[in-house]
Amino acid sequence: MNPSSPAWRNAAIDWRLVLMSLVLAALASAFGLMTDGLFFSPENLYNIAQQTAVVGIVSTVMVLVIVARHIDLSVGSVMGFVGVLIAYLQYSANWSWPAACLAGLAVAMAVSIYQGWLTAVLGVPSFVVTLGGLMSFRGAAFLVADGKTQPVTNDFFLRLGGGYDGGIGTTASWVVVGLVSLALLLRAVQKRRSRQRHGVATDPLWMEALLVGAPIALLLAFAGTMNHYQISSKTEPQGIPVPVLIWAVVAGGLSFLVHRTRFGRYVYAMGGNPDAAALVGIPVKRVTLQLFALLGVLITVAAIVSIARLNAGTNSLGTGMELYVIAAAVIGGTALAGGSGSIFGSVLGALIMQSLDSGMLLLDVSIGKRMVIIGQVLIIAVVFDVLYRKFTGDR
Amino acid sequence: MNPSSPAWRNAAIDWRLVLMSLVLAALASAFGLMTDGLFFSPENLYNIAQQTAVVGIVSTVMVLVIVARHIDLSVGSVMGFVGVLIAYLQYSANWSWPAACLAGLAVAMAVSIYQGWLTAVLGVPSFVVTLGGLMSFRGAAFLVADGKTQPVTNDFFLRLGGGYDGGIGTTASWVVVGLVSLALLLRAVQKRRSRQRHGVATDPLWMEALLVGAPIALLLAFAGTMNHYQISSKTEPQGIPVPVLIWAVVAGGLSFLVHRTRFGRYVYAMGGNPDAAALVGIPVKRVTLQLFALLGVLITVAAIVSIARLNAGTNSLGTGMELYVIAAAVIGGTALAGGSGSIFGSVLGALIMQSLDSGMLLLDVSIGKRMVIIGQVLIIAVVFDVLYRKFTGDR
Amino acid sequence: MADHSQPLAQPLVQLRDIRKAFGGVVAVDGVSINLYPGEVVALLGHNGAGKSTLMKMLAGAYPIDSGDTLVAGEKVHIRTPSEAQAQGIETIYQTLALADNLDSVANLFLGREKLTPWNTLDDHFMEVNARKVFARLNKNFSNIRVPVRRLSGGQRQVVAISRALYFNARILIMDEPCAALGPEETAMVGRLVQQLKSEGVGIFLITHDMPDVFGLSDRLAVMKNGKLVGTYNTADVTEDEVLGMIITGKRPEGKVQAERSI
Amino acid sequence: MADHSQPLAQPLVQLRDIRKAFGGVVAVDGVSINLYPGEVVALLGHNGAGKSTLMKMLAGAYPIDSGDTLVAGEKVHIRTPSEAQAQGIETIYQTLALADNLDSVANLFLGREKLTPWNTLDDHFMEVNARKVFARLNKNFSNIRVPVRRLSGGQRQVVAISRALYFNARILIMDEPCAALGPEETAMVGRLVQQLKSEGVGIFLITHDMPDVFGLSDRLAVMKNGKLVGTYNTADVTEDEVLGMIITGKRPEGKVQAERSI
Amino acid sequence: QMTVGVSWSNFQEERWKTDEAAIKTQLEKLGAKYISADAGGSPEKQLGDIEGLMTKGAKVLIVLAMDKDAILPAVNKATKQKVPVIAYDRLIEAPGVYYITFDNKEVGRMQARAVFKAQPKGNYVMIKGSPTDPNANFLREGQQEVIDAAVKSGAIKIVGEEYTDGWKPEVAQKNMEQILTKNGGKVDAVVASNDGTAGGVVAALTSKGIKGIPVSGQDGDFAALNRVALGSQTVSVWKDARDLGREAATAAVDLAGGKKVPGTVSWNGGEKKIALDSHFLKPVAITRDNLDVVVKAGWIKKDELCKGVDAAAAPAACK
Ligand SMILES: Nc1ncnc2c1ncn2[C@@H]1O[C@H](COP(=O)(O)OP(=O)(O)OP(=O)(O)O)[C@@H](O)[C@H]1O
Ligand SMILES: Nc1ncnc2c1ncn2[C@@H]1O[C@H](COP(=O)(O)OP(=O)(O)OP(=O)(O)O)[C@@H](O)[C@H]1O
Ligand SMILES: O[C@@H]1[C@@H](O)[C@H](O)OC[C@H]1O
Ligand SMILES: [Mg+2]
Ligand SMILES: [Mg+2]
Repeated sequence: MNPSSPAWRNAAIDWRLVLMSLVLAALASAFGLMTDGLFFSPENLYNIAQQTAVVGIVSTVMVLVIVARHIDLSVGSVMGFVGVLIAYLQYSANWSWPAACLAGLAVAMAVSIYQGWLTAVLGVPSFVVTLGGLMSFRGAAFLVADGKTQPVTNDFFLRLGGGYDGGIGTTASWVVVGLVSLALLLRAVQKRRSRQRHGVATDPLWMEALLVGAPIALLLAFAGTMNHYQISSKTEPQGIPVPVLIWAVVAGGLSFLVHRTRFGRYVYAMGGNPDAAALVGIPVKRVTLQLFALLGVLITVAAIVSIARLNAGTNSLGTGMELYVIAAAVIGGTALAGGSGSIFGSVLGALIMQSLDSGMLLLDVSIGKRMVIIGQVLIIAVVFDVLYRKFTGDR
Repeated sequence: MNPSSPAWRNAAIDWRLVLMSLVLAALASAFGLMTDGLFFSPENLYNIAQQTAVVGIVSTVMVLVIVARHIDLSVGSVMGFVGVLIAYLQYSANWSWPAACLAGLAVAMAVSIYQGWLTAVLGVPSFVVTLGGLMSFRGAAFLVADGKTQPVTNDFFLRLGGGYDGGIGTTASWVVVGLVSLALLLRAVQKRRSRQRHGVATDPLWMEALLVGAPIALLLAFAGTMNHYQISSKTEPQGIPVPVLIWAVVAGGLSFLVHRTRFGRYVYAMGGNPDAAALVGIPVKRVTLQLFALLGVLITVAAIVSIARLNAGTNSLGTGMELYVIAAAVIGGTALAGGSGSIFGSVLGALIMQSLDSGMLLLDVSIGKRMVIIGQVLIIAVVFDVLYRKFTGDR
Repeated sequence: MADHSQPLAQPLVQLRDIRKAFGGVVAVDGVSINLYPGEVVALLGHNGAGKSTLMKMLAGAYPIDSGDTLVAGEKVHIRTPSEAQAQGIETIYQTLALADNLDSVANLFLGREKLTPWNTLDDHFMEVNARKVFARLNKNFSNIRVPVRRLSGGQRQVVAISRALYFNARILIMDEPCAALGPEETAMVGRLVQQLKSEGVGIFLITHDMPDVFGLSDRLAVMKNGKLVGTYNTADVTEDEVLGMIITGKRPEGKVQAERSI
Repeated sequence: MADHSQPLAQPLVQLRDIRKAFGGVVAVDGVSINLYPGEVVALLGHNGAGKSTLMKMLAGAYPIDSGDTLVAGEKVHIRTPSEAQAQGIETIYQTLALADNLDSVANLFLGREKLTPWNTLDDHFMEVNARKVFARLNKNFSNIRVPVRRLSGGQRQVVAISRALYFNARILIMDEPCAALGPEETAMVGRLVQQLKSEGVGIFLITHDMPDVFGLSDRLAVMKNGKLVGTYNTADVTEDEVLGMIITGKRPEGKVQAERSI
Repeated sequence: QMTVGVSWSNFQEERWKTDEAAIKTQLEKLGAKYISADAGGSPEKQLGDIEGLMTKGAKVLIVLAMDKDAILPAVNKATKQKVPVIAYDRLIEAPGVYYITFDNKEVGRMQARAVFKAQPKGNYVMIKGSPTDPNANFLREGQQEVIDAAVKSGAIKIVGEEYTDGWKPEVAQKNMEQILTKNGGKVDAVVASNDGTAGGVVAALTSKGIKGIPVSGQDGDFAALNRVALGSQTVSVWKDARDLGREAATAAVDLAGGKKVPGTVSWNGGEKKIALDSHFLKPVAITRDNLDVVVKAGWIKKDELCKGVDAAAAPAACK
């Protein structure tokens, strides 16, 4: 045993995430080169950020579902169902959008808790439950409006999907990013103090500075880029798109749950050893139900964003999305055997996939070849992770 | 401890399979009642048997893949790819059908072994590898013939898909079923003798008689039914459809592998405890590769049957099939956590799903409602299994 | 051996005619046994005798098929581990019950995390206190922040034992706690048992180690094939008599069973 | 104690300067140790000392970072468990290494199934022979056809030990084989060790149990924090000296280390 | 009572609901029984469906084929059992099949014509249908016929062309966004292959602040007609599904009764040049100028069509 390993190994850094970030950076650079920089244009980056948000939102919570040794194959269908419902209530039933959204939320929660109950209480494997759900709720999505597309038109609502007026503007962007940066900084300082007070070992100062500095730099760069994208017919640049903001809030919130609350810890414990979790007195059933309820909330959020983005609820909404959502989680390092995974990883995973797709569209690769390439690059992204873990002897 | 539990508990019967058979029987009876017996008409049963074959064939081996703690999401895409390829080689490249099939087999094996290698040797989770494959090979299926449907016309080849001339006729049907029954009987007798010779306890005679008699009765009933279905423009009844015969051979062969060979035992051991399997010296990598190779063979078989059945290879062939294949395995009692599952269970699982679908069609339920119902009935089918296991304290 | 100064209290635990079957196998068959405050009762028996199963029912891990459980004289229905914990019952499972992916600190507090006033996890508090309790059992144990799956067999056991110690049990179930421990750690566990006894904790100790039985327990109960063979004061029987009970299931002649020590 | 009648053969196993690190943790740090035919070497050390890791390298379960392995004087590269088996090395792992979903018979023969002339599994042969070997260790063990996950802790261990016995090892590694065993079973294992010794098998025995060490081993090797403290003839040292080595890592004064027993 | 079996390919596009209603109503009128199945987009499943319909006693089949080749075994089986087959909307080229349709190539031509009329030159984007739907290519061929000359002359430049996986609007939206980015927003017209994809395209254009460039579609989806009224879509080629449904139902009953279908012509314009009894209906290109057609036909109500239309800039039909 060697307790004095170098500082960079001790620090609370998830090296696998750093690796994934490098994969993403490499991919982006390759596209940047091949498209003469077009890939890095504010417009394209704005597109990608937007296009990823829906899958990204659902992926964050899918990470937790998988960590807890479950899976949800029905997310795409449920999102379609709830999306059409919200659009239908607004368009055909003339509800106000907040009322429609609340109704959608209620239905999504009911669906999720029903599926969670089958899984947690009755003990039917979640794979089976949600496979059934994948079929059932796609059918339900069709039944809501008899298959008819339901346009959404409320201007405020449409902003939630990004779109023409869907950026928060330059000032707001700087303010948001500034506040978050400040919060990161304060938390680091407070944590260091508290560790010192309790006599727990601290990392060297330069290490901590780097750990806080890097994300802050990234945030500032992101806001800067978004503040450079201006639609020609508008007077002000877009700033951060609303869906991305929502995604960020969701990811931040879930990270908080994971690291700072009992709920998060229980989810990981249940995934690590379900028997042990039950034996030490974790209310496994309740936590599972809560997890599914959370999923219901976030599916509603995703449904709202996606119908707002498309300006309509269609019965095909979300078809096949489950695969992308799960892929994002898995590429981001979530182990399907349960017990390990990170929210931020899913963000990277979603971005890797969407960058690939959008990048190849810019390169005008035909659909057949595009599919072939995306599939293989997905695998390669994970190969890096696998090799890293082999190298470090980690599992 | 109570070593003298009743005979019916000791006998080598898988009660979960009996339960699943009952579920299937109940389902069928319900449909029989609701359709005034139409569900039980030879024609309908012939159809169901036929329609299930392709999914059934792939399910048998999917059971083993899942037992070994892997999964293959790419089966539908690979089948589509190989199917279009075989059709293309016959139609557009004018190859003979055996040559085309061999080429298809070679490609399928290459694909499977590539994916198996990534999984077994490199250690990339099979979920990721085959999720990539799901996308890549769907793209490849498109690229083979630029998305164009490739008709297949060779009469002999078309028989492999069932269809008009695709039954083996009455005499052959009786012969086949007779031979299989005889084999079952002989094996039972031989087994009993051998147990007695080795001084291992045997079940009571009536028990064994039942265990052999029931399947034989079922087989005879099946052949009888198939021999009662006559297409009005033909002079002789159809008999057992070729795809069903292929499926039966595949299921029988795989059952043999599972119960009587090292390969089968190793697959289960790897699923039960991968670490232990490696520690006792099982060549885990080699077995995994063999398993994927086997998958490749059966995907080719399925591809051949399905293009023969369709009289064409389309680039959409097999889209979404992975879910049905996995569902059939899971409904048939295969645990996604690995280590347990039965080939015959997958046969029942596939039949349950197809019966549901066909029965609902006969009942004229509209698409939306049908999807809702099918999804939920799938769940219910598994609920029985879950409750049974709770009841017996088994896991 | 039970030289505690407490009044002769009522039993902490009374198990009455407990039965449990798995499918066809009757694992525990009509077992009755008491445990008094400050008393160590050793539970002995061959492999598969039903010891772990009996204790798991008391710990809320398995439901009881039939029979009654009384804690401090009151009839209780313990259906889950947390209901057992609420009764002051702590358990060190034979399988350790660790979440392999979490670190030792998280495992120590699992299910009973210390929260800050804002209802968030109080990591520093937990780390500091975990270090203290681990150090009591094993000075060499420094890598407490790696997932426990990377620890050695004995380090893992230290974590499991610490969990039962930290949360001030009234009733402690120890299912072969020293099986994987080194001599130093084993000695430490022995000292801990003595200390807990003196604090009035009642302890069920499952072990196969005769020196432990005679060194630590006040009474001993032997099981065979799911049934209770007999319960004796440890001081009243010899090692050979105990081994005889375990192996043949026969009670030693002329010895009186003991429903409580002293 | 080694009273075998064989000539003073060359070592069965020579481990030379073996090293292994996991990420930053050096689990085994330059350990050299020999094992002779018919000799039992006890491997001792605190929890996490590196005993299991050292043995796992010999068993082919972990690759060696650096150092040499010689079997019967020949340098060998053991990269997988089956290569170890091919060298006649059998291992009883601390974690038992059982496939929980298979029954005891299948586990006994796992990886080395008996086949019929048609290359199919010879189930009857395996069942009959499994019954025999299990019965040697535990008469009460009848449910050999249920998945081992349903067995008690000790029953599982019986299966693991039987595996090493059945396949006539030349070199046997036993990692705490008696940790979960009852007294009868433990005694049986002791007798088996004696018998195997007399057949010329070399045995590495990891244990924390001092009576076992002094009752069974010819030599003992103590590890601390991945390093070898020393190797002694068991007859030359006292229990206190051994405990001292384990706990403090200091060699007893005036005692000579022994590269082989006798 | 005679039973008519209808096999649908999938219900994802909203128009098929209308087709179904029309068929049902007409059959009711004629005293026949309607039974149906939906293949959910899978040619394999559609085979099973048709077998099931025949088991259920269908004496005549109306088939909306998912794949024109892969459907042949089922069609052959039916013909051999003397069950007449009507190829509905999409061609099935087999002897004895009765073909009733709006010509898909013609639909493509009409889409391109309307766009071309509004924007005869400049940067064109072609949003194609699902790569797994053979119709996608027929439509594309029809579109090309119209603009081919202009493409060759260089007046029109195709700056983006993408299939739309599963005809999904959100996919069309993403593809369009990337095409816009690639061309720096310099796009002058979009030929989208149906109304669903047009919806995605319009959403992408709107979010980039691009207004007023021509966009095509087909099916007369309500949302699309509304867009035509609003001015964000140029054309929706309207195949009055009610006519098609009614005609098909009538033809089915006639064929089953061994009668001749009025209005039948012989046609052999397919790939294999097989002569088929056919019946063609005329699709109508619905633009801002003739929106009243859909209202008068009772296809859509005026307030649905004109939802959110600014009275000042309203088309005639909304005044
Ligand atoms: N979950 C279970 N399912 C089925 N049978 C079980 C289960 N748990 C235990 N058993 C059976 O119950 C009996 C008693 O097992 P138990 O674990 O209580 O024994 P034990 O006395 O603790 O033995 P050991 O000393 O080996 O740990 C054994 O025959 C075992 O096979
Ligand atoms: N797979 C692994 N990954 C990382 N670290 C490991 C791994 N296996 C063991 N270690 C570490 O190596 C050291 C030695 O462990 P080992 O299991 O060899 O100890 P041991 O001497 O067998 O202890 P015990 O008596 O408790 O079984 C420990 O610090 C342990 O945490
Ligand atoms: O009407 C269109 C149909 O022809 C095509 O096949 O599928 C999409 C529909 O919009
Ligand atoms: Mg036990
Ligand atoms: Mg160890």
